[in-house]
Amino acid sequence: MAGQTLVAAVILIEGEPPQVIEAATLDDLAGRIAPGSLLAIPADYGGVAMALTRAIIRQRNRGLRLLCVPTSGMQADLLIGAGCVASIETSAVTMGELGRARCFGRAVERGEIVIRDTTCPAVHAGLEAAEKGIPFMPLRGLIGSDVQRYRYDWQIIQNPLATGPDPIVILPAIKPDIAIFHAPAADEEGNIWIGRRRELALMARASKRTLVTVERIRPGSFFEQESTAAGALAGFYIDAVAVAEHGAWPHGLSDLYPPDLPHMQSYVEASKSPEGLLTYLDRFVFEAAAVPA
Amino acid sequence: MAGQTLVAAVILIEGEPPQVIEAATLDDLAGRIAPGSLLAIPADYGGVAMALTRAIIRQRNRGLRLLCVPTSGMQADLLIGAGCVASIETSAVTMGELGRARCFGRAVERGEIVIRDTTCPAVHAGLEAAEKGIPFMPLRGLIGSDVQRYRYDWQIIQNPLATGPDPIVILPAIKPDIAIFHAPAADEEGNIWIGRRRELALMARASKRTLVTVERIRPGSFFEQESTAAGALAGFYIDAVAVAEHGAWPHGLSDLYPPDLPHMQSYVEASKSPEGLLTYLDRFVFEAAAVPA
Amino acid sequence: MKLTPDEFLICTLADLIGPVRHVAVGAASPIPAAASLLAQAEASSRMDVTILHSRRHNRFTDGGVELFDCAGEGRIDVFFLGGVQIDGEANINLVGTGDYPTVQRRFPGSFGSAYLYFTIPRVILFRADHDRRTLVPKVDFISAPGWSPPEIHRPGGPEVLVTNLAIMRFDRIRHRFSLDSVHPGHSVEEVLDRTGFEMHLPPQVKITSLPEPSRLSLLRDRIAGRLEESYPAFARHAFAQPELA
Amino acid sequence: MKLTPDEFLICTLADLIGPVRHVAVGAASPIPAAASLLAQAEASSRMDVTILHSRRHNRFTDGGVELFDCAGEGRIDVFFLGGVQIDGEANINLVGTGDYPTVQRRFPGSFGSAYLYFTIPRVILFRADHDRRTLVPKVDFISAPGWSPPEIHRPGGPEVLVTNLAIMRFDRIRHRFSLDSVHPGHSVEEVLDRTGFEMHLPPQVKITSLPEPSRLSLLRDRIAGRLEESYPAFARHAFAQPELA
Repeated sequence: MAGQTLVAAVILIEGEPPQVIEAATLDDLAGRIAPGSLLAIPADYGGVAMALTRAIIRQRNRGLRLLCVPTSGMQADLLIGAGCVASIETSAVTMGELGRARCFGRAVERGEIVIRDTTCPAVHAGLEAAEKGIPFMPLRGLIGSDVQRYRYDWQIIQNPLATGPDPIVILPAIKPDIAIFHAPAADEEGNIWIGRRRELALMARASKRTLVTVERIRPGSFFEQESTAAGALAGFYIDAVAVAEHGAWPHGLSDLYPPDLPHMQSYVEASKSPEGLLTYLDRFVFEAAAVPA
Repeated sequence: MAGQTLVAAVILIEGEPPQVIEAATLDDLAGRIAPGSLLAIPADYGGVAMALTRAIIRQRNRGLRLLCVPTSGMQADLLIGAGCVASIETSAVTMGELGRARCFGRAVERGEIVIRDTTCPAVHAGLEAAEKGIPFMPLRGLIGSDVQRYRYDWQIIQNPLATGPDPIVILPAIKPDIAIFHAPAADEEGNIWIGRRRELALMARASKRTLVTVERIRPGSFFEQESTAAGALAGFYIDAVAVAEHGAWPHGLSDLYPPDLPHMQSYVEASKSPEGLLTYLDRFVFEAAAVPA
Repeated sequence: MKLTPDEFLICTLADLIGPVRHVAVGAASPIPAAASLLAQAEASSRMDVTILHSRRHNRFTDGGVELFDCAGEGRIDVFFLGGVQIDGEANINLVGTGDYPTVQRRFPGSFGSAYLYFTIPRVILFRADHDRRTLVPKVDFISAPGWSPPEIHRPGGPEVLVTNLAIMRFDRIRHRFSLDSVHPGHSVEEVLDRTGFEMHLPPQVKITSLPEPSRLSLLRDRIAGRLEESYPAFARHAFAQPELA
Repeated sequence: MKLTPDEFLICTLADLIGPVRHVAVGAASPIPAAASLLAQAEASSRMDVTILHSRRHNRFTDGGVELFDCAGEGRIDVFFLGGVQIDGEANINLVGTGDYPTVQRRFPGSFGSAYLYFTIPRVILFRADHDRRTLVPKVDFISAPGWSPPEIHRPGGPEVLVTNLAIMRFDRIRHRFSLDSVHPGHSVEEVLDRTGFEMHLPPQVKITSLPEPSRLSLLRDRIAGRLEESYPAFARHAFAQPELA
């Protein structure tokens, strides 16, 4: 008891809550994602947890319902190509300058996955409603688009504060089961440095659980200085962290490394046929040596 | 024309838009606040533009409608004591550990100012609605409180997405005419470093105009590095910047300087009577030498 | 062993908080802040403490709204509220006495109470002055109601009321307080005499327990100093001098 | 002077943008991005350019939502949209051809168009391929409608459609395009022949002006390099070699 108190005292001298990070493995994290989960993934410019995505595919997860925040690229395409996905809610799936997302395109054209088309701010608004614990958020625009016409879960109401006719769409809260992303660093307390990629905070706060991969775990706390606190996300939103160096590869990460464009180009080529995709999966996902050159 | 192009080219080499900061004076800033404006001010823990507040009082502004985001202390109390305020919307006005805000208390008790009591998240929600360009935001709680009962601009609606009875309050957007705050630094582009005081961003984005005082203007751009970008607020939300060293005094500012508690204590004593307040105003506001010891 | 009244209340509140995921403390609440840090120091597993208006004990990075968002989502387990007046149905008044809006005596305002009282599962009401001026039959202004009709979405509400005399538990079914324990040196009669509202009196009323010496050492040696940033005046006067080793 | 088709379109779009407070450019839009940076370089007063998915030309710090918040508040003056299909009422389709949802050919998706088309005052439609497959009588899927009934809150909408052949202005009263100018080397007949929808033909159709050599130098010397971060492939092939000084 005295010893226990002493431990607490030592921690308190540092002004820190108990250290909580246990560096989990990628497989630990992937194993926490139940088949059929509503899984939130960030856009390519965020922090795409590609190493974790490969672990998910290796575990042959099935029936995932993807929520792209608000778009996706290779991550969604690869998960779809590997057969892990039952449905996708997204504003777009694209390989950007490199071309169309072929696995996504094939799966939608053949009706192999359920597509819920949305528009970027509607994804944000739904997550913000969840983050705030409110049942819905209003959003301008949308009315008269086929995006809105096919979304039976959206509702058009009369703006209760308007005196004249003023229809407006209200969007239900979107509460993902799990959010996954990759970030430059965690600290020893489990806080994550996300910089200005605040949509990662939105994803974490709106979701029931959040699993994060990071390039490294650094000592101390981002909250020791205001300069680093500004780009941090508090550890109490995070359920598990794993270190994955180059964990966004072949995507880039912040100012740390650029995308591996030759590799992504080769992926686009491979994904043009189901057979090519299988070869890609064998080589870069199922074989252990799937690391950047 | 060639010369003009050359200037642009020089700037473009740096990858920067044209430099826009002109260091205005405190009096310039105060002069931009029309009497009767709906004026948003931050809580004591934010960045309180006290030097600018004294300039506003010196210009004998009248009829201001204060919006406290979501509370205030000495700033609101001083403006009220100096006769600049017609109404106040706030969750609280308090001198914290030092006691009650006496000018605020007297003015409310005597009916000299209009009080619109609110609650912290309702202020945030109203500003968020303005920031997003939506007419209202829903918020849980509130129902059955006298805060809600006296707010005729709030409305209780049935949650349109619920199957059973589910009343919820919707709050109209709050769009201040002007927001004022004090921050550690601006950069040459006019971006402001606010760190994790994101409610300052909310105020700026929701308001029609934003006037900022800073400790200093530093060269370059916060956006040159991801580490400083994370705590920045883009200059396109800011209408004018003035340098005011120790501009939050007697409040503290971030990790730069602590509050001047002896001075604030002397203010609380002085403000206990209208006469004492006038003496304080003469000495610390109207006389030029109103600087921290 | 010397024990200040503030120290006793801090330990009492720490017991009531218990080990939770996340306790938050609002403005002007030095005793709840100290109690939360003490409960954290004594917790065997991860426990987050957020002290608003503190830089050191606050890991929110989305500005003032984040506490309320967290509460709305059920991420805050325990919070503290007080009141210029508190009545027997646990309605609280933080605004003023007399007729609104030109009240007789104006207090700061409702802060976040009209929202947090609804959203945080376990709200601990804390008011050091147990007297009939504070604990009234009916508050003059309802900053936040103690209970709501069943159609109102309300996962949160009052759990307990702690004063300088006693601990009273709130019965959310019957909408009334029940006397749980009386602090050492005080009696049930004194409590009832100084309470302006009716409350339930169970057959057995406990005596609130006193803290162990080791706990007081922890409080004085490790917690007191951490309050200075947010509550400098309180940190100076609230604690007895630490015992010399 | 050698002039690539991309350079011509960049200069044409820069003229249409003009000097504004804030122009934003979305995903997969290298020509609009270059045009915006060019317009900024030529502006005499402050002009902000936001290129989404760029770190350097993006000063949003509140995540992906900030563009949409800004647009909702009227803080973005000009934006660009395209379309797999665009029809004569300026409806745009970014989703696919054929019957939804199992379309014949699936394209990326609507991105932010279903919102930004309503909220940004001046939307410039840009689609390099002027043909009857793209400019259709009626789009198969409305990602965003070209106009809305009067009761719909809609401060924004299409201003102009730019292709590799012509500039067509959208008439928001009549809900139709009007041929404004034809690019050098093309004719009115060719434009009409390759357009799948009806449009208004005014008595006078201008010829789109060619850029000055000094402007091309500015573009090649100062703008091209700044696109590499977001559009490396485009930056490599779109520009003619800068003239040697």
